Amino acid sequence: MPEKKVFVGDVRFFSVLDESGAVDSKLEPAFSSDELKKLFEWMIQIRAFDDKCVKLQRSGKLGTYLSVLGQEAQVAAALAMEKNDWLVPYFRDNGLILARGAKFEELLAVGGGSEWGSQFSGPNILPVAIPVATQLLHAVGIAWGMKISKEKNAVLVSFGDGATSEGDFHEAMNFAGVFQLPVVFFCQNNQWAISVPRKNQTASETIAQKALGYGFSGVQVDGNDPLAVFVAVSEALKKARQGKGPTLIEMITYRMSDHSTADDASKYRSLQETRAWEKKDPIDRFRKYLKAKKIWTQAWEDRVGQTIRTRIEESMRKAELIPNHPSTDIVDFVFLESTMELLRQREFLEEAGRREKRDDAK
Amino acid sequence: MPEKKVFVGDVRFFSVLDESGAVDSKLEPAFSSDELKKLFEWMIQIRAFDDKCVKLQRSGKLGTYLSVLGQEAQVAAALAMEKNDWLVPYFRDNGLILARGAKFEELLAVGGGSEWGSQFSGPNILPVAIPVATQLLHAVGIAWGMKISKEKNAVLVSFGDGATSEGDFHEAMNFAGVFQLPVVFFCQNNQWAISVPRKNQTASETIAQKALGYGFSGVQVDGNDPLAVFVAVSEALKKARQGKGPTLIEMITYRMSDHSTADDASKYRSLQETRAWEKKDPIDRFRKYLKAKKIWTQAWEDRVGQTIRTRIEESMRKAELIPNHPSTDIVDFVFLESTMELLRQREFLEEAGRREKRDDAK
Amino acid sequence: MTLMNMIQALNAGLFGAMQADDSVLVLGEDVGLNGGVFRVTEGLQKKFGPDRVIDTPLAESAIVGASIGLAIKGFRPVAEIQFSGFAYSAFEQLVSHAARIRNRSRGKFSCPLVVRSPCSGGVRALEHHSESMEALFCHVPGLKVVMPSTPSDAKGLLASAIIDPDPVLFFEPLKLYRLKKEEVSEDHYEIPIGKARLVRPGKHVTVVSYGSMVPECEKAALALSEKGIETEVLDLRSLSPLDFAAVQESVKHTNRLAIVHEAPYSFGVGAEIAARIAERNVLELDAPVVRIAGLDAPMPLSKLEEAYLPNANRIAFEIEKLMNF
Amino acid sequence: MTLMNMIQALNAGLFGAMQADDSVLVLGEDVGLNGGVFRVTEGLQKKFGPDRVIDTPLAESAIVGASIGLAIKGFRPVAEIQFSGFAYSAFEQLVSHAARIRNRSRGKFSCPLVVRSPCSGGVRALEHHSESMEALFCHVPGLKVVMPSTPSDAKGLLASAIIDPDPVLFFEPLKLYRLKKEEVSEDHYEIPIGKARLVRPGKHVTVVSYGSMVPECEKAALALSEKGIETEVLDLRSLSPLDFAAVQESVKHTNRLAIVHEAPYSFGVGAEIAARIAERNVLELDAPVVRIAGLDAPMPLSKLEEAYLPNANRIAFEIEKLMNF
Ligand SMILES: Cc1ncc(C[n+]2csc(CCOP(=O)(O)OP(=O)(O)O)c2C)c(N)n1
Ligand SMILES: Cc1ncc(C[n+]2csc(CCOP(=O)(O)OP(=O)(O)O)c2C)c(N)n1
Ligand SMILES: [Mg+2]
Ligand SMILES: [Mg+2]
Repeated sequence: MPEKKVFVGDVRFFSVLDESGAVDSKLEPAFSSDELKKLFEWMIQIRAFDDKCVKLQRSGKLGTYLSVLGQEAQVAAALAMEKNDWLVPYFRDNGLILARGAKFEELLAVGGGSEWGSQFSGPNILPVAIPVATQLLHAVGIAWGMKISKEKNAVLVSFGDGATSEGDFHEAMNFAGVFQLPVVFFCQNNQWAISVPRKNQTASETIAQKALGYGFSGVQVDGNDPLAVFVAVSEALKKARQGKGPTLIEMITYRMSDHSTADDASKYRSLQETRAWEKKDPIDRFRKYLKAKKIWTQAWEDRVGQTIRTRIEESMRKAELIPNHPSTDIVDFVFLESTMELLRQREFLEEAGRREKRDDAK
Repeated sequence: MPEKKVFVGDVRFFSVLDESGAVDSKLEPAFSSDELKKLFEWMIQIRAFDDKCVKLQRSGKLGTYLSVLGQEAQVAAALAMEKNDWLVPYFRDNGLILARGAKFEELLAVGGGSEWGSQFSGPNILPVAIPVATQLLHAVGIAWGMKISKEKNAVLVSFGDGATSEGDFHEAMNFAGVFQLPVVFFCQNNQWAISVPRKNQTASETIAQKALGYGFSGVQVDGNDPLAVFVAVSEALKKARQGKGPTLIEMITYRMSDHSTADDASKYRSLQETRAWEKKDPIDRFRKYLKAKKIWTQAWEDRVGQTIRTRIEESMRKAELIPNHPSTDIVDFVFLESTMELLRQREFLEEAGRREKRDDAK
Repeated sequence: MTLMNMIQALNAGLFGAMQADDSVLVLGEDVGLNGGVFRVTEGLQKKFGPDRVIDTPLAESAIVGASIGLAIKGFRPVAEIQFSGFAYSAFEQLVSHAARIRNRSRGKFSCPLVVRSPCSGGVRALEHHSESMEALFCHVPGLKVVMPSTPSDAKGLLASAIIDPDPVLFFEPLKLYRLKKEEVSEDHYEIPIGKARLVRPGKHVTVVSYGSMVPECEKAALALSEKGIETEVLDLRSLSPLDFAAVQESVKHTNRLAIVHEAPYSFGVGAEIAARIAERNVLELDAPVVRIAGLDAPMPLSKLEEAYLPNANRIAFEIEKLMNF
Repeated sequence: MTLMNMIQALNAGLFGAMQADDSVLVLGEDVGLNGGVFRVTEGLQKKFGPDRVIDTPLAESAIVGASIGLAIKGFRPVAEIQFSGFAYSAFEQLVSHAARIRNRSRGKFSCPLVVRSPCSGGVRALEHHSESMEALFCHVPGLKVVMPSTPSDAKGLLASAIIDPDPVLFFEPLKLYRLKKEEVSEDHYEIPIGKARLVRPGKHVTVVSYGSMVPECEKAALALSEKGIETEVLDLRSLSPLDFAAVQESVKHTNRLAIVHEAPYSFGVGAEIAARIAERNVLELDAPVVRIAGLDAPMPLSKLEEAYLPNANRIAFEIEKLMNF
């Protein structure tokens, strides 16, 4: 037997709703109408919030903003999570973070330049990780902790297609496989990493198949279909909580917006491509489904939309009310107990503050 | 079509010689008897050199030494390489490095603590990389250079099973896939990374299958069979030179020695396991094959062995004759042109040297 | 001569270098079609093609590690790390390989590599986008570190970095990218690595700085001048190797030294300069050395960024104190 | 009290910490069954099981990154990096996350992590196995850095590092691992982080050192004493935070300062100490500060290692010169 196959692996793709909103009843999750409404609300909530934030950035009230536009089905992952699960988000997860219970004013505070905003309401949400793919290892560590203390929970860690090129992605996947950790790797493949298209990011046919190199399974879902996202995440989290190890989910979606408010996507991608994806809009599709189920009415959506916009406006006032924290905050959270040198620098900050006040008074 | 397979991949294993030395004639490479003899000589050469180096280390004449024992079939890769190909070795590649033309005294010089030894004779051999997996990226860069300048050559980069856990392995494989580079990833899976067994290094069933995540193929070969190693490397190099992209080769072998002269493997692995692998010894197996082919005689092996041992002894004398290079070598190769500060430090070294001589004279 | 900001000067420098030498390559995230997130590499791919101006996958260790291989193979890669706060995952490749290949092989192999990266703060950016960790690279034997503060220095230093036979970290203070324009020669010229620039002569006190803080030092010097304090301002331009001779010469006639950087105070570039003075010129001082620097804390998000960063006011205030010593 | 070398003291320290607190974990390459390549973790896995003493795959970024997650989740991981020359690929996790999680979340999350790693030279090891890059970590806000030079300090500092609510880099000079034995208490005790040790009192000159160079300084002091020069030797023990008060106090009465480390001369720990003296105590100096350090070159392989490293002879020579200033 000089030649033999020693490994065979595959990846499946699935969706629940097609682009017209028609449902595959075999895969349809058993949701109450309240749950379905909540999903829809979360999706229009992030779309409204994104819209507001992009405007606020333009008027100089927020720093660089990264919009979720097109990826709103990410919120379905929040519905699959339990309270004691952990969410380890990336920088394009505001929909998910809000759905898990964070407040608008918290995100506005971070965006406006205050570290205090990163204390998200909502259970077990880490601050957003900016260095691409680094957070995957934190998720692995948290999941490892759960396993060691025999908790029956799991971690969902979220990231983009570009993140899969980083060494930390690999090391995290490998540790998760070796230690059979309760972690779900939730890759939002939105086809672009700033200007680099998915096909130039990796020669792999799918991202999901990367799991095969770590001894666990990967699955691809239609990422503009919140039901498919829910089913995939919920199965994977269940598997994780049962001690059956990690899963890689590739959520096929599209970044409809520029990479950020500092980017101009027209420099590197065709309007044609974007247009084609417009037809797959996750909110439109889900609306059709809800309408067919007689859950959706225009009046209801208008009402919900109005409430959300009002809450966003209120949160802006709250965010504006957040005191300008004292400059000593800069040094006070470096360590639990400040060093002598930091205390010296703290005095310098206080003195500088006093000096400024004196100068202003003049 | 809500559910479909979007990827299927597999990995094959092959060998040419079985443990008794019997050959699969379909796969047998067409070697001249000179080539076969060369292969055998290279294998007993590294075994003799290893033996000597371990002894030299014990008597304090060499630093920590890493033996190739059990992995001698690595030398077959050298036979598959062309002159203009590049070899990017790891720290357990002395067999391969010697086969490609480096001299015993060069390896002895490095082992004895002189950077001058790393100027290996033999075409295009990089110095050994000590930080695990880092050299894979250098290989990718060299291969990239070949592609850009349209050279029809390839790079062979060598590493252990443990190296596959590092982020640099992943990033190198991914770049090689994306840019379709002429590089062969030659993984010597010797079942151990110091005390960590292969199964705890990754949950992946094979190492070869990791290639699937990068859009190219991986293959497993019996790594104690020099003909199988030759066939695999030679096919992969040919493919690379033809512009058809990278390959991952998993050479299944076994580290028969301690990890290094500083290690005691009996602390973490069973004698039973090692014994079982003794039966698969690559030299024994190849000897049987050569004997069946009427190429091998005991007298010939004795003669060749004697020559090698004599050459090793001679090289030791040469290595001892290598002048103790001046201490200014420390600063003279930091940059092509030394900085002011380095020139100041150079003077300090010269002065210190003079002072020492004066003190010795007293 | 053409009026250019620093981005335009760098872009012109890259154009020139690529035109002059086929072995010069540009690679990194978004440097090709997109022209770089700050437009420094704009138009290069169109001109020199995707084989020489390469959009890479998102992997910093690979960008640097593969560049090392390219350099060994005879190319002169100019790699971009999109922000210096993302250079850490390439640290091993820089420290353990780029910096050591020449030494390890006693000159048989070498690594003529440039790593460009925007650095420093002052533009209210996201976390990790405003880092000033240049001192880390300065401590590593085998690496050179430069940081221009004007468009024309940027172009001339980049030319030297690309021609340099050894690895050079090239930090670009992003606050200065578009801050001002000046006349820059279109021709090839080099500003030698390791030579400071006398920004402004003065006789009372020496201020040594680099990068984003140079304009602040100039402003402070102007203000102090009105009070009769003549500040000599030196822009180091190269951090490693340091032009310590220039610092010494200045201190010899001013007898007072302040060092300004926005990087954290402790263990920074300022420490090395102050230490050399303490070793070699301590008797020439009429007053203690003073370091005016960032704090020993992570760079804060935008609300507190101003409080963190030294500025002209603070520099002037500290120098007045120093003069009154 | 038991006679222990540094390895035994560290091992005892880990035993004690794991016994006292279930949340303490040990993880790294070969730390479990094999007991660590230097035997520091010997016997721990047998005692505490493979869930608390974990052999990891070969991946430094993951060892540190996963430890950060464990720390966030309430554990106290003690991660080992097999040699400090292999810590660079974990640099991003240390600098961008371990050091910043408390600050980023304004104290909601924290990272009580210890990273142990053998460092420094003197044992004729392979390339990358003798690095002294501690200064890199000192410059990073949010990290603490300690380095013991005796068995009892090792145990006491380790206890403090494990209890510390913030990340601590714990460097172990491998040359000292088995160099000498001393009486070490079996009981729990802590050596506070940030406090230097007076190794030897003296009135003529202060020598500040740490790690592998402390025994050399002691030898030099002994030799100098025979010549009538009484050297005060301080062992910093913590490099960040620095016990600068102790340095100041000593210099106040000796008025002369030498700093000794084997790390490269430029931009090292010595620079920070000399700089602070130049800023805060320059008038108390009777002579220039002197740094006795490694060279600005990669640590050479064994043949030239001795020429690279400072030693008692060189220290004594330089101090005599300093006394004759
Ligand atoms: C380590 C690192 N390198 C570079 C960047 C700059 N950067 C921010 S987002 C981004 C692209 C990310 O692409 P992807 O992972 O697909 O996420 P997406 O933005 O598409 O949601 C890059 C390069 C970064 N944040 N971190
Ligand atoms: C980055 C890095 N981490 C740790 C080490 C220490 N180390 C040297 S060899 C080795 C194991 C290597 O295992 P493998 O890759 O399987 O090669 P093998 O020794 O089995 O040939 C380790 C951990 C190293 N050299 N580099
Ligand atoms: Mg993306
Ligand atoms: Mg191995």
